[in-house]
This record gives sequence, structure tokens and C-alpha cells, in this order.
Amino acid sequence: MRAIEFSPNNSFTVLVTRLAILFGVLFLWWLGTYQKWLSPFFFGDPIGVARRIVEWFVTGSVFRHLYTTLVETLLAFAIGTVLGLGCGLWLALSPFLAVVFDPFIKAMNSMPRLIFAPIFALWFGLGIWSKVALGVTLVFFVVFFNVFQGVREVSPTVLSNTRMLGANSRQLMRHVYLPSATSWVFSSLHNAIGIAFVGSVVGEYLGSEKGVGYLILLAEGVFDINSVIAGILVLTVFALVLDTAVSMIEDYLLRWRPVAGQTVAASA
Amino acid sequence: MRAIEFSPNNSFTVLVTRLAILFGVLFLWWLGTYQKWLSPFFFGDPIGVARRIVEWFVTGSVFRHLYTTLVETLLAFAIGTVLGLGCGLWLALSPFLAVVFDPFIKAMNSMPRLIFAPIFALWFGLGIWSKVALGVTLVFFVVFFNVFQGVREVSPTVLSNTRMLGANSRQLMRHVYLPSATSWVFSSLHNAIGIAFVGSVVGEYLGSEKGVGYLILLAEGVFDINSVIAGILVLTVFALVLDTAVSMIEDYLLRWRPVAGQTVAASA
Amino acid sequence: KDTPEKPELHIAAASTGITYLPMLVAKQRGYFKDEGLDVTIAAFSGGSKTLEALLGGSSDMVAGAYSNTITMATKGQHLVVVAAQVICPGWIFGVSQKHETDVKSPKDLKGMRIGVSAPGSSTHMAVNYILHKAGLQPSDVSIIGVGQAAGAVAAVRAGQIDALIVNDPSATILTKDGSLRPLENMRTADGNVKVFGSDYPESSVFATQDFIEKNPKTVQAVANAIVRAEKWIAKATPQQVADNVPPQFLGDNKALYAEAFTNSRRCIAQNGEITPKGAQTVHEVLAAFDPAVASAKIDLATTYDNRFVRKAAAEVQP
Amino acid sequence: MSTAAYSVPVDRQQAEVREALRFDNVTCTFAGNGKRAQTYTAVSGGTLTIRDGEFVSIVGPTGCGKSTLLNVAAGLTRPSSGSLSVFGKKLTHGLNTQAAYLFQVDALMPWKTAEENIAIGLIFRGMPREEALGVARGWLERVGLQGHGKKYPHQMSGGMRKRAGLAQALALNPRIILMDEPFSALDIQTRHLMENELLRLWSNDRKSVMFVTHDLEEAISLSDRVIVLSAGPGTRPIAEFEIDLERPREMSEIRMTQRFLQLHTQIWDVLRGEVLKSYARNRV
Amino acid sequence: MSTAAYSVPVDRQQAEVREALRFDNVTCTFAGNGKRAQTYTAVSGGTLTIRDGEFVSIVGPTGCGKSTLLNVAAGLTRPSSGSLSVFGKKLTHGLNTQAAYLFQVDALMPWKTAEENIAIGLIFRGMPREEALGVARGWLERVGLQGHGKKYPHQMSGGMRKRAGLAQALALNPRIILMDEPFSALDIQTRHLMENELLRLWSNDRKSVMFVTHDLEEAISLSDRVIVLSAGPGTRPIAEFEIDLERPREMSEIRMTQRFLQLHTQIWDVLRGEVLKSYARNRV
Ligand SMILES: Nc1ncnc2c1ncn2[C@@H]1O[C@H](COP(=O)(O)OP(=O)(O)OP(=O)(O)O)[C@@H](O)[C@H]1O
Ligand SMILES: Nc1ncnc2c1ncn2[C@@H]1O[C@H](COP(=O)(O)OP(=O)(O)OP(=O)(O)O)[C@@H](O)[C@H]1O
Ligand SMILES: [Mg+2]
Ligand SMILES: [Mg+2]
Repeated sequence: MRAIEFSPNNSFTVLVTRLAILFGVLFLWWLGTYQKWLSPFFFGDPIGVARRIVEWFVTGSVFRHLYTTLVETLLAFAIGTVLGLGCGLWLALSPFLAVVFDPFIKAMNSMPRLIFAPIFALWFGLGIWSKVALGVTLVFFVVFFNVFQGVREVSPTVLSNTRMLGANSRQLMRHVYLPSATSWVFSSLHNAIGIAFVGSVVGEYLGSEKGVGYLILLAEGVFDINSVIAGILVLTVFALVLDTAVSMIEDYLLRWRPVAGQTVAASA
Repeated sequence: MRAIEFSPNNSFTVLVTRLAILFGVLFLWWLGTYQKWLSPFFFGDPIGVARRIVEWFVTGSVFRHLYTTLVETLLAFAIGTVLGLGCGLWLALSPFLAVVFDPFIKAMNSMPRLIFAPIFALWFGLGIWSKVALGVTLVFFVVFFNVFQGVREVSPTVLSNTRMLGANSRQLMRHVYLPSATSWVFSSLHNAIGIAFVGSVVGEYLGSEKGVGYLILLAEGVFDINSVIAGILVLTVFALVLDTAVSMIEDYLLRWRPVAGQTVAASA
Repeated sequence: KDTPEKPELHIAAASTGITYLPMLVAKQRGYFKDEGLDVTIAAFSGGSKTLEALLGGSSDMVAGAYSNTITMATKGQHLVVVAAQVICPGWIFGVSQKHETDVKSPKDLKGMRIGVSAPGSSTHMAVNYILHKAGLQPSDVSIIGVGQAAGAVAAVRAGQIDALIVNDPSATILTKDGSLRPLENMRTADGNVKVFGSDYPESSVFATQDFIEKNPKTVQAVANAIVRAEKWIAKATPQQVADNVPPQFLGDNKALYAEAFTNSRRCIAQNGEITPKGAQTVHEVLAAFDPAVASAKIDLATTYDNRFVRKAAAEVQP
Repeated sequence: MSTAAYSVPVDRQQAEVREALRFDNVTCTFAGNGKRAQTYTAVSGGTLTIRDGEFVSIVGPTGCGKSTLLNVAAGLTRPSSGSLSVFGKKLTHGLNTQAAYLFQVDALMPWKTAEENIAIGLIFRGMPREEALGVARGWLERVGLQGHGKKYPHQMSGGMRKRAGLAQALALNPRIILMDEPFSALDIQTRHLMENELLRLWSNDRKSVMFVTHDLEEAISLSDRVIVLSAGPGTRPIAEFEIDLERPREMSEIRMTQRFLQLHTQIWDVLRGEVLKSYARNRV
Repeated sequence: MSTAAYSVPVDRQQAEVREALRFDNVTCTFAGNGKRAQTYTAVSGGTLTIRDGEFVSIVGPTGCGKSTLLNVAAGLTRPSSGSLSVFGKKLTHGLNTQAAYLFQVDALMPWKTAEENIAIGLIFRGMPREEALGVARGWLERVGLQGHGKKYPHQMSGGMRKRAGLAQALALNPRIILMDEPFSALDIQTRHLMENELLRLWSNDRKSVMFVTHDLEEAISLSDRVIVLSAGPGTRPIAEFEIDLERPREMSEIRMTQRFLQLHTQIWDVLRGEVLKSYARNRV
């Protein structure tokens, strides 16, 4: 109807708008630092950052750091998700334990986990596992709270019906609770991906021998803000890749959902 | 039927079990440090911690720190929740913008925010506002992802019906989206409370002149692990108080929910 | 040459600034390797974290402040310095531009906000000591932990703190543009003596007594490499130094690094030794504010062990 | 009941236009599941008209496309081709604001009590809350739910929810009423009471009603016209019957009249054919 | 269809016990909203029996408590007082595993297609997936849904979902069948086909059926016995009618017989009274 259709399904418009925003922000950033409105001391400059990223990849010096951080993140994400899912399901299905553990879980969630970094270092060493542990403590709770709630939101009728059909508790889990909680789980996963990255980088930042957080810590010490930003940007790209993967799984698992605009357009 | 009924509604059994767990853990902790299975350097000892807490409250020295941290946390929680709710609703209702902004939001979520602490300090000063800002960046995403998803989960039939009844978008928001997303919102709030505390403590940890995070950092600097643990415990208690308040609001708002065991027992 | 007992050595570094140059140079110029060591330097965001790594067993040695060995002695942990990296801490204690006129000496700081790297850290102790000498109580000022890097620079420039104690390169950045006017300069021998009355060992390399007993050859190898690096540094030009620091510890501003080095080079130790006087001074500084240190009976001579560096000085050629 | 002041804005063209709803060659094709899946054409070339003030019933085999047509009439489903006109104006986007729609499935807001649910439409139209609740209580009584106004939907029986939905739609006093099997969950006696109530309301100011039902007797006894849909897929109206029974009609009596039985037989013949066709087609 | 091997375990006592379901003085009181709210007693002192192999219909005014009784029979709702016995055994906890239950509202799993939904009960009983899907496809055909097996519930019409639910429950070949208005969303012709199918299944091995309906003709034509419930609150069975029509019965014909009309009138008289009472009571 209009010359340009601002529809979420028009992937061309979406892409153009995204790029416009991206380059707009980059331009403002560049302009700000170039014109000294933003102190280059804190904000670096886009060209320097780009140069740094290219250099990292050309010399290959970044790979071992990147590899470390990605491994930590993926492990934290996977372990945290599995634990969160497991505990969420388990507690949601045992109301007594849920009520008993409720304050303990909330207490643990409100503990500033950064402070445990030394204890993790004690238990898991300075290698990747202490960072994974930190990441897990962050990811776990995000997933846990959503799974717990998701399970309780299962439609009582569908649940009753499935029980009447003779499902045992394992089958109920697989055929009712999990599918029904799927959108809750994925909502938390989108958050958890970012959190897992935060966990590993912060863990590295507090003490490590390699990883992007280590790079950032060193760069900060010598006021190399461009490297700090470059490190963050590189991680962000990986976070988006991971998120896309999660979204694809989500779309597949939620294919049974009603979608808006169910009728096929005449032209299709 | 059994001598003791392990039912979530039996508040006596619940309390006893909780206390049993609590004291069990405390006892193990005490035993571990007393027998030197756990290094007292890392794990302190429960009696020292208790003594420290009592001392803090008796001398009153902790109050100004506690006050600071609580104010920061509450502000971060409130602002983060409002922003997360606002953006979540806004984007969920404008599919085009949602699709466009999607990668940007995910990117921001995966940035290690700790590293921005200097920038927050620059923008917001070293007072409470930089800690609030840090907390907000944490709370925001937790709430955002859940609200965003919650709004999309609204029953299509109820939505269509309400639109047919003539609701404008503000009314749809108030009478359909918000009530329907309530359990999503609260699921995220339970997580967000903890996160807000983490945010303020970490913020204080990175640069402040008062607050519990400052106390903890000071204690860490002189290896006074008992004070570190005492600080964490005091915060945890406040987190639980805040969480109870949130749960009460939740119960009130979700009073329309079907509850299990709808029939009144004969004895009642 | 003896082969070290533990060739794969993990050193936890509290910082990787100028005062840690001997270690960084030793690593970059292959001195550790020459001694048969494969050293990994782990960077930490503060001194307490390195100690936790050490006691937790995930690091073998720590590059950190000497004062830590004294504090830890009060906790029953026996740490021993095997090589000093500096003879003065390399700090600048200054006031921000805004207070340039009204603060002429530390006693004018009453009621102001003072930035230290972290509450409870060695910078905090030093500030306490300076204030104490000026007749102020710790409660007369607010202490804010702002780190040693961008956070500290930002805090001074934005006027969020009135005074700051900081080392290089932040010190150079801040003094160069006048954001910070030094009150005390602990980067020179004179300034250092003015504040503390003697040497003030800070950055050094230490390990647990246990480790040293079990791995004397390894420790000797470390001492050899550090002393060799110190000797090399003593003769090198700032440009050479900047060229011999691993790039990730340097950033992309070599000129700044060279300049900061010039400002701080007087502090770099030449022979890795800790003097009894210096140790005494550090103890006094700590004892003035930490009752635990004041009351504990600590034999300072057990907190450092100069045997290794002396042997190294005799053997090692730069 | 003074709901008139709050009812939907009255169209200027009303007087001239004689057609409340006009389906022009409407086709609804649904996408299948997955990429390579077949589409399913529920309605194809559906052309029909509901005149202003007319009560039209739609009957047809189950699954043929009646609800789909109602969704099109409400503006909730956009046809794949063809168009819908409301009082002469093409509905190209948005909902049909002239219509109230009683859905086939439960559509009450689960977080509102029965009376709040009924009042909410009026509140949307700007009636003060207290007044709206007053009107809602009147409606509760009319649909036989007095005393149940404070119950939440999950506390009501299926039939009670249906009646609350009915009250919710009718309380708005709309110009067009779309109803999808409103009385199927009610016992016969209650159903007659409701039917009478509906007819009374309708005769007051002659709304246009599009009424989907499976009960042929109900269709005949209420309507001015009964439209029979063919079996799906590709449903279209295949027969129309003018119901020339006299009004006002009394539900429990009219079914015994000669003309009624005659019409019933006529329509039934057409309908049965379609149902059998539909069943056979599915059986293949 | 060889579902027998996977059907629910057969009770040893079966031969001796003649009562499939026995409600003993069952009372169901629901809590109101809020602390100070009144409770609502839906069923009070309900005593009734379904004999083994008997087809019993329950009729009553809308909202009287029929679904509540079925929930009690299924073990989903625990009565406030009184008890339920299944084949002579008191059901004190857990579900009634001998029964299949067709709910009044949609209860299909929205994340499974029609055929998966039908097959799932068999899969729960250990039948291999492929075999279960094969059985499910047979059932799809029987309920007239062939060709719609790959549709998700939201892609089906109301009547189609009901039929899928019917197939889901019946595919399990249970000893007790609880049905809550299974055919109300179907057109008459389809309904007759389904009713015939149900009777055919039932007569094969004489299951016990508890059948809730609003359609008195349906109740009479299917059942051995029709039970009329009183108007709520405090519903209880007030009348029972043995239906002595001969079997096998053909749906479309039986309704014309003399005895049928006679029974219809008898039951209708009782029922109408209750409905009017219920309506009047609500009206106050
Ligand atoms: N979203 C959808 N996607 C795919 N097919 C659909 C969708 N909605 C409806 N259909 C199909 O369209 C046909 C008509 O459905 P509709 O709900 O209009 O039937 P109906 O006439 O209302 O039937 P009933 O009397 O059972 O309610 C059905 O075959 C159904 O499967
Ligand atoms: N959870 C509940 N809380 C409170 N009241 C309830 C609850 N469930 C049912 N009731 C009440 O119990 C009564 C009987 O409900 P039930 O669903 O059994 O009726 P029904 O006979 O099946 O009616 P219908 O024919 O309309 O389906 C109703 O008045 C209803 O409001
Ligand atoms: Mg329909
Ligand atoms: Mg019912």
C-alpha cells in the first residue's frame, strides 16, 4: 500500500534499517571522537578499533584468546542451561521441595557471585573451569526461574487430559511440561547467552592467563581503549551467532504455534 | 495418611525442613572450618561471621553502608524493571522495530558491563548513580526478554475478542497484555531482585566510598574473610525481604488463577 | 646449570604496570627460558586476588606488593619475597586541578575524597600513612577505590575525587596535562625518602615458604631471570625498554610508555634485594593502621630471603 | 438500559446502504505446516450478503468453513482474495468495528470476573466503570447468571462461560452481531430462553445478525434466511432459504407448525447431502 | 485394530464386581475468591452407580454440576466428602486409570498434530510409535478426519478438535468412558454418524459409559439409563429412567418410535422443571 512496507517479514527493509542504525551509530561515534565531543580516551575511535580487529585476525594473535573465551562461554551456557532446566523441572514438579528451597535459591541468586571468583579459583584452578563456574552461576538462575514458572503455567486441561491418557511422570515431562515450557525456556536462553559471555569475560578479567577478558584487562591497564572495544565487539559478534542458532532451534520447536496472518495472500 | 504430611501447605513442616537445612549447612560449614577441611582463609568460620554481624549492628557502623546499598538496589530494580517493561511492551507490539532492534539488544546484553564501569563513573559520578546504572543494565535485560516473550504469548482468542470489544491499544495493554504477561514479568522479577543486588555490590566494588560492596572490598583487601561473608549474608537477608514483597504483589495480581485442589476439604 | 624442579611456572601478577617491568622484560627477552622455565603470567585485577590464587594453589608465585607478606603473616600464612622489583613504589600522590590552590600539603585534605586503587590495598595503607604523618585520622577523609587505570584517570578528570594515589602510566598521563598536581612523588628516591624515610619495597616476587623449600632451584632460576632483567633495564634506553615489553602489556602508545618509564625508572631495583630498613618501613606503615599487624609479632627477616638474588647477582651477566 | 449513548458510532450512509455485510468472491487459503506443505483452501469464491436488519443463519457440515467466514466478517482474517464490505465500505484493514463477535471457543479474559468481562466492552467505549458494572449485572440476570458475577472464568461451567460471552457481545449493542454456535453448550430449555432473549433484542432495533449453528431447528426458528454451505475444501454457499414464518416467534411453539417442518425437510435434504459428501470425501 | 494388547490392566475382581463406578454421597464444595468469600457447593449428596457394561447418560440444567461429577469419576477432582469407587475399589488418591475422559473443553496438546495426539495414549502404553500412528490414522478415518491428520489443533475447526479428542480417548480402548458433551459441536448428520460409531464400539465389548449431554434425544437414543440432575447449587440425581429400547439401535430411525417419544416426554417434564427452577433461582 505504501511505497515501502515496514513489515517484519520484509527482510530487505529490515536489513536496510538495521544497517542504517548500525552505520548511524558508528558514524556518530566516529564523529564524536573525531570532533572530541567524546573523549577518545574513553571511547576510542572506530577506525582504530577496526584496525585493531583486522590486526588481531591477520596476525592470528587473537585466536587463542577467542578460543578460550568461546569454550568457556559455551560450557557455561550448556552446563548452566542443563542445570537450570533440571532443577527448574524438578522443583516445579515437587511442590514441597520447591517451597522449602525457595528462600535458599533466592538467597543464592542475590549473592554477588563475583566475590566467589577466588573460591572458584580455589576449587577449579585458574584455567577455564573457574570461569565456567562463574558463568554457570549466572546462567543457572536465569534459566531456573523461567523453567520453574514455565512448568507451572502448563494448561491444567491439557495436563489432566495427558494424565488421563496414562502418561507417567517421565512422559508428562517430555510430552507436556517441556513443550509447554519451551517458550519460557527460550526466552531465558536469549538472555542467558549474553550472561554466559559476561560470566566468562568477567571471570577472565578478575584473573586469568588467556581469553578475551584477559586481553581487555591488560589493554585497560595501558589505556588501550581501542583494544578493549575491539575485544567487546568481537565477542558480541559471536554472541549473535550463538543467538541465531538458538533462535533457529526455537523456531523449529515452536513450529506448532499459530502465526499471525494465517491466510495465504492471493499472489503467493 | 502419613504421620508427617510433606505438603507445601503445611507451613510447620516447611519451616522445620528449612531450618534443618539451614542449620545443617551452618553446622557443616563450622565443622569444615573447625576441622580445617575447608581453609578458614577462604571460608572464614561461622562463629566469627556471626560475631562480626552482631558487632556491625551493635556499633551501628554498618547502617550507612547498608542504607547506601539498599537505595542503589531499589533504584536499580525499579528503574530496570520499568525500562524493561516499557521496552519489552513497546517492541513486542511493534513487530517491525522488534525485528530491527533484535540484534542490537542481544548485542548489548552480551557486553560485559563491568568493563563499562569507568564510563559509568565518568557519566554518573562515583556516587550511587553509577552503581544504579550498572544495576539497571543487568536488571533491564532480564525483565525485557521475559516481557517481550510474555506479550507474544497472549492467547490469540482473548486478544481477538478484546479487540472486537473495541479496546484501543492502551486498553489492550492494560486489560490484556499486562495481565497475561504478569506471570512472565514476575518470573523475571524474582531473578531481577538478586541481579539488582549483584549490580550494586559489584558497582561499589569497582569504586565507591560506602556501601556493603565497599565493606566487602575493604575486608578482602586485608583478607578479613569473615567480614566478606558477613556482608554477603546481610545483603541476602534483605534480598529475601524484598522478594517476599514481590511475591505478595504477585499473589495478589494472579488471584484469578485456577489453583490445584479446588474443592474444599470436608473438615474445612 | 641446574634444571628447575618445576619448569612450568605460573606467576600471578597483581598488575602489569611499570613497576613490574623486570618480570615482563625477563619474559619478553627470554631470560626465564634461558633458565629452563616456561613462565605463564596470569593477570589479576588486584593484589588480593593474586594471593587467593597463590593460596588456592592455582599459581606458584605472585608478583605483588611486599606488604602482602606482612599482612599474610598475621593470618598465619608464611610468604617469602625472593626478589624485589622496585625500591620505591612509584606512586604519585596528588590533588586534582580544582584543589591545586587550596591544598598545599596533605593536611589540607581534611574532608576530601581520596582515590586509592582499592580499599585495603597497599595504596590505601600508604595514603593512611601520609595522612597520619600530616596529623589526620583515617576518618577525616573518604577513601574511594578507583583502580589504577582508566577509572582513576576518569575520576580525577571529572572531579569526582579530590586527591589520588596512582602509579604509572596513569601518573604520567595525569601529571602531564595538569589534572593532578603531585603532593608527594614516590617515583624518585628523594621523594620516597621524604615520605617514608627510607627505601620502600613494593612490587616484588614472592612464594610460600613451602614452595621455596621444595623448589629451591626453580626459585633460583626466577631470581636469576629477574636480576638479569633488572641489570638490563638499568642500562637500557626508554625506547629499548618499550621495545622489550610484550605488546599486550604495552598498548599501542609506546611513547607514553617510554615517558612513564623515564619518570619511574629510578624505582626499578638493580639487584633484587630487600633492605632490612625498607622492610621495617613497610611494617611501620602497616602497623600504624592495621591493629592486626601492630599486635602480631612478626619476624621481618623471615618475610624476605635475599639469598637467591645475591647468588644471582654474582652469577648472572646481563 | 441506556447503552445507546455508548454504542459504536453510527455510519452516515446507513440509510442508503441496504447491505450490512457483503462477501465478494471470498477465498481463504491457509498455509500448511513446513515449507513443502500443501495449502488448504477452506473457503473459495464465497459470495453472500447480509442485509441490514436481517437475521441470517449459516449451516453446513462440520469443518467446512463457517468460523472462517465469521472471522472474515469480523476483520480478523483477511481473505486470500475477494473482499468484504461493511455497510457498503470495503474493509481493507483493521477490524469490523460495527460488529460484535461471539467466538466458538472460550474467549473471556481469565483474569476478570464474569461481570467485569461483560462490562469491559462498555468501559472501552467510555462508560464509567460503576455504570458499566451496573449494566453488566443487568445482563448477567438476563442470561441466567445472577449470583455468579464474581466468578472467574475457570470457576464457571462451559455453558456459563458461553452465556457470559453472549452477554459480553450483546451488551455493546452493536449494529452487526456475529455468533458462532452460541447455544450449543446449553440445555434445550436454557437454549430456548436465550433464543427468545436474542430475538427480543434483535426485534427492538433490527440488528444484522450472522448466526452459525449446527442445529437446523434453531436456524429456522430464528432466521429470516438460512444459508447452507457446501462441504469443504473450497466451501461456498450452495443454497439459500427464505424463512417466511411470522414474527414474533415463540421458540417452544414454532417448531410444531406445518411450515416449519416443511422448511426443515427442504433444508435438511440439501444439508444432508453435503454432510455425506464431506464425510465421504474425508474417508476417500 | 489390535489395541487390546496395550489396554489398561484388567482388574482381577472384574467378574464379581458389577459396579464400574459408584458415587457415594459425593459432595463438592468449591472455595470462593478471597478470604471472606462464600464457598459454592456444586454437588451435594450425590449417590449414583454406573454398572459394568452400562451406558448411562447424565442430563441436567447448564451449570448444575455434570462436569464436576465427571471430574470426580476421573479422579481429577477429589470430593469434599463422600467417595468414589471404581470396580469396587475406593479411589483415594491418583487418577482413575480404568477410564478415558473426553473433556468438555479442548484438551488436545497444541504442539502435536491430530494424529500424534490420537497416537500418544497408545505410545504411553508402550506401543511402538509407528504402530501407534498407524492405529491413529485408522481412528482419524473413523471420526471423519482423514486428510487432516497433519494439522495442529489451532488449524482445525471446533468440531474437528472435538472429534480428534474423541478418537484420542477411544483409541485407548478403556473399560470406562467418561464423555462430556462430545458431540455438541457437530452438525446433526455427523453427530449421528459418530453416535453410531460409538454404539458400535460400545456393543463390541460393553464398556461402561458415563455420558453427559444436553441433547435429550441423544441421551435417550444412546443409553441404557438416563439420570436427571437437579438444578444447582447442591445438585443431586433426582430421577432415573431405564431406556428399554431395543438394541442395536440406528440413530436416525429410533427417534421416530413411539416408545422413544414417550420416554422423551417423561424425562423432559422432569428436566424442564429443573431448568426453570435453576433459571428462577438465578434470577431471584
Ligand atoms: N489456521 C489454519 N490453518 C490451516 N487450516 C485451517 C486454519 N484455520 C482453519 N483451517 C481449516 O479450515 C477449515 C474450516 O475451518 P472452520 O473453523 O472455519 O470450520 P467450521 O465450519 O467452523 O467448523 P465447525 O463447525 O467444526 O466449527 C477446516 O478444515 C480447518 O482445518
Ligand atoms: N473451580 C471452581 N471454583 C468455584 N466454582 C466452581 C468451580 N468449578 C465449577 N464450579 C461451579 O460448579 C458449578 C457446576 O459446574 P460444572 O462445570 O460441573 O457444570 P456443568 O453441569 O458441567 O455445566 P455445563 O452444562 O454448562 O457444562 C457451577 O456453578 C460452577 O460455577
Ligand atoms: Mg467453527
Ligand atoms: Mg460442563
